[in-house]
Amino acid sequence: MSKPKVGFFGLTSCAGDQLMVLNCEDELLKIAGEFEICEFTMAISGHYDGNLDVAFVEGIVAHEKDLKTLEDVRKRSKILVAFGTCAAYGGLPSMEGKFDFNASLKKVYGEETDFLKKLGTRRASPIDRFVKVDFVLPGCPVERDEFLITLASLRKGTLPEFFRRPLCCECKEKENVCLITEEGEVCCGPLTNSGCGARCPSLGSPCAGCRGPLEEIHFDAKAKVYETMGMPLEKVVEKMKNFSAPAWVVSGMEGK
Amino acid sequence: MLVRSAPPEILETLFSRLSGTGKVYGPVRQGKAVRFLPLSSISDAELSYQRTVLPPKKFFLPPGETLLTFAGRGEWRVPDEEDERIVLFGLHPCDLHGIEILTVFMSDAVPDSPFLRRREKAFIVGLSCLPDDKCFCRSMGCQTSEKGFDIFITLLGDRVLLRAGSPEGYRLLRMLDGEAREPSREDRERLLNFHRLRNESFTLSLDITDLPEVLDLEEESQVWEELGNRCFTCGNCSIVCPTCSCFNVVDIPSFASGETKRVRTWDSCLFRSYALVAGGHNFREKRAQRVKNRYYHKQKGFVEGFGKPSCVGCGRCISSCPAGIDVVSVFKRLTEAYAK
Amino acid sequence: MTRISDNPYVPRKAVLLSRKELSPTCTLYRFRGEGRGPFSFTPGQFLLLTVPGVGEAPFSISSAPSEDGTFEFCIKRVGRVTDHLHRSAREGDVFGIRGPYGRGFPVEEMKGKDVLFIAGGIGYAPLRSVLLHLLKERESVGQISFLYGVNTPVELIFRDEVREQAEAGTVHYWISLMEGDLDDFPAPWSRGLVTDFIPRVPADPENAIALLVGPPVMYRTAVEKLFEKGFREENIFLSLERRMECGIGKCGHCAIGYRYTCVHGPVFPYFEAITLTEAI
Amino acid sequence: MGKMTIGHLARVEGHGGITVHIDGEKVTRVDMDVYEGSRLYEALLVGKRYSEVASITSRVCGICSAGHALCATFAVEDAFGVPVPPTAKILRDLLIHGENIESHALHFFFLALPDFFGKKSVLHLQGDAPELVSAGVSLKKLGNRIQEIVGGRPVHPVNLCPGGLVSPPSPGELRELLSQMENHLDNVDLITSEVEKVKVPELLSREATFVALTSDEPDYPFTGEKIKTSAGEEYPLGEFRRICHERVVRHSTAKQSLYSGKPFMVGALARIVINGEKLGGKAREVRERLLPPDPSRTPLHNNNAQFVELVHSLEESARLIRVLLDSDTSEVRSGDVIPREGSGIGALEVPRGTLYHYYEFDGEGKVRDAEIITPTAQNLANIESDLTICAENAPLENRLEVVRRLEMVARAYDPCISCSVHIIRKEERGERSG
Ligand SMILES: Cc1cc2nc3c(=O)[nH]c(=O)nc-3n(C[C@H](O)[C@H](O)[C@H](O)COP(=O)(O)OP(=O)(O)OC[C@H]3O[C@@H](n4cnc5c(N)ncnc54)[C@H](O)[C@@H]3O)c2cc1C
Ligand code: SF4
Ligand code: SF4
Ligand code: SF4
Repeated sequence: MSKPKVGFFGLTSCAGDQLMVLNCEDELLKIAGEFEICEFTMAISGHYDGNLDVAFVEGIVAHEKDLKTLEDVRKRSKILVAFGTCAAYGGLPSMEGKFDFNASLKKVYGEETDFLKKLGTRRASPIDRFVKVDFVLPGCPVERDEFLITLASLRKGTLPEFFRRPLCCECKEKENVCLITEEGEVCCGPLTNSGCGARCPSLGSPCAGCRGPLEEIHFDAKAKVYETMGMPLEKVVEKMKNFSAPAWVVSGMEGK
Repeated sequence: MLVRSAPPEILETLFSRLSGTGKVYGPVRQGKAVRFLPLSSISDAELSYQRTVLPPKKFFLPPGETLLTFAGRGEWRVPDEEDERIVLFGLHPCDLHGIEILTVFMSDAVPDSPFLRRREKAFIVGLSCLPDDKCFCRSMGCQTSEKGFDIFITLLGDRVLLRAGSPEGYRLLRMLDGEAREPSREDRERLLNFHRLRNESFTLSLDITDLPEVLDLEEESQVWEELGNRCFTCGNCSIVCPTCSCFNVVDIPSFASGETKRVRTWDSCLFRSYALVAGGHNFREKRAQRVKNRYYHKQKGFVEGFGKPSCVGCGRCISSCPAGIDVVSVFKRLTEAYAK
Repeated sequence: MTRISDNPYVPRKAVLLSRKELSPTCTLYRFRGEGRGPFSFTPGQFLLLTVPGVGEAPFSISSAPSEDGTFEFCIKRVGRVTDHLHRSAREGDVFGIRGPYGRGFPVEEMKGKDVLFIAGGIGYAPLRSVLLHLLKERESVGQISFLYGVNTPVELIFRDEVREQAEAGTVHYWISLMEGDLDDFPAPWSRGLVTDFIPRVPADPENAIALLVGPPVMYRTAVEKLFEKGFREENIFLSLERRMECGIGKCGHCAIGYRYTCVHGPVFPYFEAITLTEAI
Repeated sequence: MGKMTIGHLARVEGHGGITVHIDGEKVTRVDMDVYEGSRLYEALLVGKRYSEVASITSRVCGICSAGHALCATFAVEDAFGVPVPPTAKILRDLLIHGENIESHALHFFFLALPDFFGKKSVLHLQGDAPELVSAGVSLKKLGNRIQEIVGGRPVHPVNLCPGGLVSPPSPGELRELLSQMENHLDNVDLITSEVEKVKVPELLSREATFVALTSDEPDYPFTGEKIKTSAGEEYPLGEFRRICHERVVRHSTAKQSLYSGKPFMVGALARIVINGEKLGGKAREVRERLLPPDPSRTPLHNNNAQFVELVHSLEESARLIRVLLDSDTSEVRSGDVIPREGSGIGALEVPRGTLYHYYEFDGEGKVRDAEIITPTAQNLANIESDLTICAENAPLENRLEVVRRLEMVARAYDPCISCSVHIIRKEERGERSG
């Protein structure tokens, strides 16, 4: 089998997920040996126009240039991976703040925002709004282990299988007492994709939802919970929206 | 005689004997959580704990257990077994019942040998307890244990009763003869008082006599719909349940070694993916169906298959449900209509 | 305490002998199991097939029991494991198998009776095992009727076998299609649902057994029509498909009530099936 | 009027390019183009609770995420007067050093070093400089490990909270770190000799102004109560806007910072120019070996300045861990935080220079206004002026050489474009290849 051709692409982002690739210090040379890294501007000079087996795309679409890159990469790639929570669910930049997009542009740039319009600056969006996504690797940033498992699977010619449970399962497997029932904190665990090993609740702070919503919650977000005993769902959703507002808009939970 | 009475100091002797035979685990308090963790001395253990976050099933059905490792093409092997025996110290009766239920289930039809091998290797020391507001083991007939332990310890203030439940436990008790003696009349009275106090301390109870029949008739009850709307389906209740043993199996390749591990991970029938099959058909698409399934399986299905419910009343699912759902009030609502 | 037998999670080896494309999505794989004595099974039983390093999935055995340790699977491409099989499996490759597991079809009970097969789509695969088994001693049973429904003509798998059997007159086929035509085929066919044929099939309901494998929706209509025809609950058998992770009644996924499809099924007499909540 | 463009700067964080404007034979101006999309963090923050500010702003940048999270936390603590237990202060310092080690190792070995060997990336460098590559990889790993143990994750820490840390690392974890640090320190002389062999090219020489935080304490500071310039002026933190006076440049809407109307430089080199006398131990020796007595004339010295700081951070974090191991580290969080109306400033020397966070809160602790000034935003004007000088001295007929030189200069600043563009955007001009 020839080496799979891969590319790492950053749209508008914090580059944290691309950094996680470089953070695989022990495996870096092996990665370069087993894959042909065709493009990775953050770490390697040069640009590549050819076809790819796999493209890892980080970040959100925040202006026309992002969109052009995304569409171009999609055309050239067999498998397109939404790399990180921003690409997959919108992430923090597409957070639903109490703000009006145009007013915010004015606040930051002053009155002359015409040039932004000319550039096609747009409200930040996850990439599945524009192109087909073959696989989602969530996380803000992605977990190093999951990234390496993904590479190992790709090397075998398949996509990996991650068993996505609610984060609570990992929290309980770490034997934490529940922060909702014991501390009355707003924890996103019940609605969030597992895979981080419950980093936050294991330290003692509630999950912020950085790995995005579970598939089911996406489509079936009508669960209501006892307000007296537990946590009203709306409060949790409001917090979830920091990292995945666009996903909630689709599921009909916006404005709640 | 299978029962001995001794002063509390005997626990230290017992502990040092046990630690000579294997690694000892017991209840350890860490902040608000109590967990079964390795003990280096008896003073590490919290003997008056209520409930651990995870039940002792984690020792026999570890979360994320590697079943197989695939090396090259067409080569695979079972992971090496840990030879060391383990001693589980301080398990409450509900947890002893939980282990028994799992053992019966895992032995049925095709036995689950990884589970059973670990179970066979464990030496179990039970410990008496008093209920809190989430315990309803008495309603499930699990407030005392007749089997499933090697030694059972009942704490009676300045005396301790030790009871043997296996030949090995019996041999160990005999070795302690220097410090222990036959229970006295006073010991018996204390035990009686303890039982009385325990039985009076339950604030939660549930009459399960007619439950399977009631469940047969209440499949369409509004209760399930309401629960479905309230439940996060986060799976907490299944993960912490001493008798929930469902698992999912995934093959996880390692980039560094090139090997692939076949891992079983704790699963829950509350998850949408649980009954999803190829072609996208889901046998329990709705939350309400899934919530109902969990209750039916425990209180009806298991009764039909194994003669008793697979709930021991430990209260863990009540204490860890972020939506504040509790089994007892669910069943009360269902049975109330019939009680009147 | 129970005696602990060998670790049931360890597959034994099976070598792929050949593969043959049956339709754009289905392929027939022929394997030989290695080691651990003879390989016997009842039609309707299944095996768990491991693609090393990729995953494991349950498949019904599609061939008749034989002495030589070989067996066949007819596999539809739907996800990771099946995808990998379709793309990468080559003759001589080593796979893992566990089983055979579960309860198969009551082949002994069929002796001297008419047998009515009803298959929807890939449901033909497990029924083929029963059929080929019965055809080995054709005289042991009465009339064999086979109602076989697919969506489009290309999905008609084992077409050559079906044609041969139909031409020889050993099996009476009725084929239904949702769309398309079957030109020049030696068996009656029509557009519509496979269950539409049931009233027309010549079978003596007093002395017949009906075997059903197909999607859940098919079962409901089929059973109703069989009743109308006079079939009794105890003579209708169907195979239930559930998600399975272990095959031995432990993982819980296939449980319906207290029954585990992998242990107590996948083949259930109709009466047992209706007592299982959500079964069909 | 001609123009030479570098479409997409490789081996820097974020999306940026360079445009050289040429009139006949003469370079008229060089622009550092930034075409990262806007993420409007300052606007997003409005209405968010104080407890969320750190985890939100850490996402401004993946590489200095710990710095943003800490700086935001400082600002919250400043606004509400939250005390921080001494152990938490030490642990936070350790986190700063962890980030410094990781980020400097990333830039020095992975991003900048390939230039000096004419290679595309660190992966292509293995044959030329195996010792440097392996030292870089393992130092970077150590930096990440420190951030993971103290911050809970190598990128975007989860263990910080106003009033301290959520949970202390275990002594076992600290010991693990210490032994790794000691191994690296044993190796420093050897690696320094390798670094010494890499010659710093003379691409430009100029005078520049440097700015860094400083403090009256004797230690080499990453936090401090004053802002100091290389001209000797000092300002209290509250006057950060006098330094970072942002203006809109005519050719671009990117906001650039000027001090007294002139560009200035922040970062490792600036810190060494201003506080270098405070370096001690091995770092002092390494500084003497790798940097001229006055390293201020070219930004290319910033690379070696980073290496010097890397050594300093190694020594310091080993010292801090020894202190932690000798004391009771259980108390890492002060009591409840009581929000009140008001404002707070956080200032911190992150790997690329001084970072400022400023927030105004309402009575419930919700953000009313926010301002974040990142090091790269401060450096942009200086980068452009250095690029101009560099281009003026470059052989314009040799495009490859010009590009190589300009990239080296820009890269020496270790620009973090995502950071700079959480707010700014520069107009895209003309055709661009990348
Ligand atoms: C008793 C039995 C006999 C079967 N016989 C055949 C057969 O003869 N031919 C054939 O083509 N298929 C058969 N199947 C179905 C086959 O097992 C699934 O198509 C297969 O598991 C899909 O695996 P995958 O990895 O390719 O798909 P996946 O990528 O795992 O998933 C595709 C879909 O299948 C579901 N799924 C996952 N695991 C299972 C599982 N173990 N069982 C059922 N669904 C699952 C997933 O939820 C998903 O919706 C049988 C299933 C059972 C239970
Ligand atoms: S703390 Fe959060 S993640 Fe953990 S069990 Fe409670 S709700 Fe779930
Ligand atoms: S616990 Fe939640 S917020 Fe924390 S890392 Fe995991 S998914 Fe992200
Ligand atoms: S169902 Fe709840 S109370 Fe019953 S055994 Fe399980 S966790 Fe305990």
